[in-house]
Amino acid sequence: MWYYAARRILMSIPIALGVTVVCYALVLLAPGDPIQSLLPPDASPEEIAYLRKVYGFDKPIPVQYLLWLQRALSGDLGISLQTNRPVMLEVLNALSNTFVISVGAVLLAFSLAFILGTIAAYHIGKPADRIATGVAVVGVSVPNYWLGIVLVIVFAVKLGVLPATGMGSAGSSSFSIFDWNQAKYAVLPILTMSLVPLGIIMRTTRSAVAEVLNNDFVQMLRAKGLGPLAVLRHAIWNALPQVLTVMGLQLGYLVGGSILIETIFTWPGTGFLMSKAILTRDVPVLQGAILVLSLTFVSINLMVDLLQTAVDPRIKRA
Amino acid sequence: MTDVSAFRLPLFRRKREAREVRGYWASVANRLRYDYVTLFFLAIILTIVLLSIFAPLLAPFDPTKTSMAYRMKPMGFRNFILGTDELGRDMLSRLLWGGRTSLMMGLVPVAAATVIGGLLGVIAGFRGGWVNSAIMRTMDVFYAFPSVLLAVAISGTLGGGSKNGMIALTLVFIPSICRIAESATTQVRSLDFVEAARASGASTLSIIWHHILGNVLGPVFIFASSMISVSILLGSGLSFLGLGVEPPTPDWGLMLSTLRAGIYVQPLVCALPGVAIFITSLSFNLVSDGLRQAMDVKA
Amino acid sequence: MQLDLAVEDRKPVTFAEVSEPLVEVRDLSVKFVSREAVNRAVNGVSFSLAPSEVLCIIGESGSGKSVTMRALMKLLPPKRTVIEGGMRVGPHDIVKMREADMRAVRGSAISMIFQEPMTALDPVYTIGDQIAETVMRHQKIGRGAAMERALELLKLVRVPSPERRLKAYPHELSGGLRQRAMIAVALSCNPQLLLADEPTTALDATVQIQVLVLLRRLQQELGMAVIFVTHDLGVAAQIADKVAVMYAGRIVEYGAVADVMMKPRHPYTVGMLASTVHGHMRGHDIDAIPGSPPDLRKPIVGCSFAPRCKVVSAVCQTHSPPTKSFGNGQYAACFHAE
Amino acid sequence: MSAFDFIGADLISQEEPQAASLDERDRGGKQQPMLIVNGLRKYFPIRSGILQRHVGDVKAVDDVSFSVLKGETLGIVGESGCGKSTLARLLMHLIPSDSGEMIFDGDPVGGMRGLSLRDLRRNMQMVFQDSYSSLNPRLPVQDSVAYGPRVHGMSRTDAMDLACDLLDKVGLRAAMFGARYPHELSGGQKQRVNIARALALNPRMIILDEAVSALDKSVEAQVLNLLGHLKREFNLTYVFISHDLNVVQYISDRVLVMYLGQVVEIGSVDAIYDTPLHPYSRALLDSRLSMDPDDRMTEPPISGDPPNPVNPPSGCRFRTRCAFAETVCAAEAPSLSQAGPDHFVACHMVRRGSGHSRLLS
Repeated sequence: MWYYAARRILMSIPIALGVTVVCYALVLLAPGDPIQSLLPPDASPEEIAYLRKVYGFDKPIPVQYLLWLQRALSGDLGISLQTNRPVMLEVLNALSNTFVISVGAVLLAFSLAFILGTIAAYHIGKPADRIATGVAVVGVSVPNYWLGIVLVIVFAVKLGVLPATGMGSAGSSSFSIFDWNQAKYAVLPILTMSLVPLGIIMRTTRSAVAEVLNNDFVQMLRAKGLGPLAVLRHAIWNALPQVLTVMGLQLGYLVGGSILIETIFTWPGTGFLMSKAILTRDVPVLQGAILVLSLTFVSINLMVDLLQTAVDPRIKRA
Repeated sequence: MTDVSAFRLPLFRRKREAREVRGYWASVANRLRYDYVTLFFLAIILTIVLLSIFAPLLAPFDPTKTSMAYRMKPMGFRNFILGTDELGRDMLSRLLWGGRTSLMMGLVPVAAATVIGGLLGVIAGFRGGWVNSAIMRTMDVFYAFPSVLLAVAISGTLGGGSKNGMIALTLVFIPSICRIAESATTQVRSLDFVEAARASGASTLSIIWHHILGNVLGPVFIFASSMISVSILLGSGLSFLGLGVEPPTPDWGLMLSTLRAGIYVQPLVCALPGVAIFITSLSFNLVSDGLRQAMDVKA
Repeated sequence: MQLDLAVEDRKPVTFAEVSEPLVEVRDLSVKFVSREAVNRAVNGVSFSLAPSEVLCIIGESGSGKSVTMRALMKLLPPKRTVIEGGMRVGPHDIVKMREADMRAVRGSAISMIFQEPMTALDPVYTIGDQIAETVMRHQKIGRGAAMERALELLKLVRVPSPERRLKAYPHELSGGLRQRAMIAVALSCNPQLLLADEPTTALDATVQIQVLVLLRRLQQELGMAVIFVTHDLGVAAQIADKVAVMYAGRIVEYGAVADVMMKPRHPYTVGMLASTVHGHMRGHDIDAIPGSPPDLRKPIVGCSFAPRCKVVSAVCQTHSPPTKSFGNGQYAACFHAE
Repeated sequence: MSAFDFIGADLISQEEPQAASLDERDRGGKQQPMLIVNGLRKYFPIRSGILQRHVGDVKAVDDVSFSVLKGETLGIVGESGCGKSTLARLLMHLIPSDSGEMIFDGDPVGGMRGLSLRDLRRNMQMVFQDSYSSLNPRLPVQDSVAYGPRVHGMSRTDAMDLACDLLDKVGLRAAMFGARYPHELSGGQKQRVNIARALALNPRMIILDEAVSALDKSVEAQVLNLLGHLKREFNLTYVFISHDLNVVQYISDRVLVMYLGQVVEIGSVDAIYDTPLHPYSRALLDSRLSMDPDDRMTEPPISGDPPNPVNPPSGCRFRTRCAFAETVCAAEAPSLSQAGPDHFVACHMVRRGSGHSRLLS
């Protein structure tokens, strides 16, 4: 197992490197001179020439990439054009806010989806299954940015029980999920966000558990006199590796793909940051956020893979 | 090299009886015939497609004609059956026209990605070795981006516009479709009938054409069909962020975004584009599910 | 509760008890109903089995032999299956039993082993866990005691270095050891009846005979009744006391193993024996039964074997054959058997 | 190597060659074996560890030499994991061998001047075990049969007519079954299609890899009869791979016994079945089930499963299960030695002066 784990960690290094290449290439592909995007439009030619030299833009592209990578690895992602603050600081600050709602959504979606999916798999073809699959299909079909608006109309505008947008007075520095006055700002974003992973994980759980229940050994378990719950326990342990993979992907999607939800709820996370950066064409922030988020995604997948080895004996002893 | 005379040639030409047995696709169609849910949503998709195609004929008003006097009117106001938007444009006309762009955003990237990703996947799966590694590791890098992030990143740096949006979405879908095609090909490649084809001396291209494609197309097609709804949602999402279709072109995602300010005035009217996206994406999802079930042959 | 009693009540087999059969199946029929068709997998099967007797059900694929076994355990999917007729095992009326009561019987009074030990064991649980699970389920004992019992059972089925194998996962064992582990699961609660569904078919020849000898020995030591399903007449000759030959969902011939194998009465049994290959047939065609078994989704008029039969006559096409008795406990369902 | 030399020599000088009637495609003459295999070897590497280093090999086929005479059936028996199927795929060149050479009717296969792969496959075909994967599920079976000739340049209509002829020959009415898909056929019918497909290129030799193993007994008998008829009609040579000793005895002229990737015994069917010399062959034959209920086995002839081919035992690979194993068996691998006319055994007990205390033969 240790060999497998070490191998898996080594394998994610080239992927992470590839991710940095893509992030770097994005700026190259962007229309206009990259140096232009680093400077205010009214910069003088001397300033441009100076920066060109400092950032190494006069060198060949692979060298430029390596220089950029070197700076990125040391934590220097450049300076935001809008706030003039280091991009790293902005992104990390926003990331902690994103984690608040994505982890909340993850916990909600995962637990609900796993229970519903298992129930559906056990009662496949029966009303319980149809209802659960119906919820799942709606979950993956509904545009969640629209659902967010609808929820705001209902809970904030009509009922007035929950705040519509923002993070409350506390701000990101002292936000606590355990204080209702602050936590209530996270309720609607979390609800909206959890719907898609709920649908996807439920479907995966359902098909994975149903597939296991079709295996020969389930006949054997029943022949041993085990009841439905004991049989399900076996099925769940067998389906777990597959479900875990999808859960990991979904967690990554939530962290990396919260841009729409955060924009709607003006939640000051990475997505909101990127949304602002797009509007203002703040390329260093955009690039920095993408880099940090995709590397986070890579490491989440890595952790899930490692977790998987712990639950699957077929890998554990390999 | 080939000497046909070495074969035992048949003595007489025979007439083959009419096929009494259904082929694979015919039996899939037959199974779909009894799946009323799928048929119902297929009909909805057809309706949406037809409405979009004939939008120029059906739309009662010019979708881009603004009117300051008729801003944010409720449904049924004067001739505006579904009300008006924040610039006084007719909602019904805009929804009909918007279907065109939204469907384009759903279908074009998936189709393009299926061709490109499918081809790459089949090549990777069939050749194996370093070709496989080169293709699949590159895919892994793109797979290492959350799809929304990748779409936003690409169209964010390329700049907005529906063309860039579609390019971004295509790039987002290629890795996953490529993976499906690769794993299906790898699976089929090791089956006995492919070995038998190789044992009869067939060339690589002939084996791929006659024996691999037919068996890989199914899973790829099913997966791609399930991506259409994702593509519609993502495409509308990009427009919603101002990265997709540019105003004043009507598009459901964009409409949703510009109408956001109006939710306190006319919540129902403002929800309409979302409803349209939801119904379309739901229909594609359910039809894709139905297709998956119908194509699941148990031999 | 009732079940635990049944197990404890078991006395050593005496002559008097032999006259009271352990298993009685009367006119069992099993239909699988789907939207497209009704598949009559079993059509009126009757047999009985004394305690500590071994019955081999012989038949080819689709003859209904496995379905009969699964019906005895009520393992068939209840929604799509229609079971008619009577089944009794010991004091239990299987047909009338509720699912909850049936669960208490499965694995304790009646247990089952399957063909493919690779797929019949749960891949993510250790062998020890899977044996102990059954013991804990039926004997209400703790995990420690159950594990001890599991070790005992692995010794019983002669698994070498059992302590180590207890902690092994199925994929870490060879085919023969996996099959022994499955037998250990089945024997864990001292069943009165063991159902074996082609347990040696997937094994290599040298391993198959080891498992057969083991099963035979365990059956005699533990005094349990066994219903053994196989398509291999050689396996039946090795292990059976009684033999039932099934064709198209019916028992076409029944009797003591020596009688059926040495003096078969039904043309199908005769054909099966003739088409079983031996070396001394070299250079000659095998006397194979022509054609293939009937489609059980279509109604069958007359004898189901008639289209492939050598001694077929007009009456076979129109009437169901009667069951003829030959005095020595041998029966055959054929107009022309003698 | 050395074994091969005298096997070949002995077979060629045989008094009554098995080769049947004249065949215009015959190149090497009646005495030339159809196929000579010399020192064939295939290891599948096992990689493990962080860098996937090569840590060992599955020695699937390890230095196998034999020849197949014209018109005969060579049976290959052995248990699962002994390398039978790998051997079949090596013979068909479906997987590359690590070393070894093949001579088909006098022509070496491969190399600059040798027989091309395409020509080899015209002359040598294979029937796979009936399974869901043996036929393309998306093609009607007549197209599957016609595919080979089409590949070799036959026109579509000719290939289809040939396919229908062949389907009739193997006992499937082409008009009724030709247009069907594999899932609409029974196991026996599919296997007939597989045989028809192998015949479509008019080969001289067919490798049958567990071709009847998955079939019901009554169907197995039908297919075995069919194979006999086809062999006579088309003047075929068979390599028949099976784990079923009774079937091999019925169909084979000569038999090769494999254990863990190596040949342990090879000889005429009578020599192997009447006087098996290798302890493994004897155990295998003793494991056959008697059809007589009064003749029951009380002790299995051999205990344990075949060991894993990853790290086979040193010396003689069978010694861990052999009742006669001595120190020499662990120290030295026995080579094939002649034990009778057309009978070769790889066991120290057969060779005089091997260092083993017993001597058989």
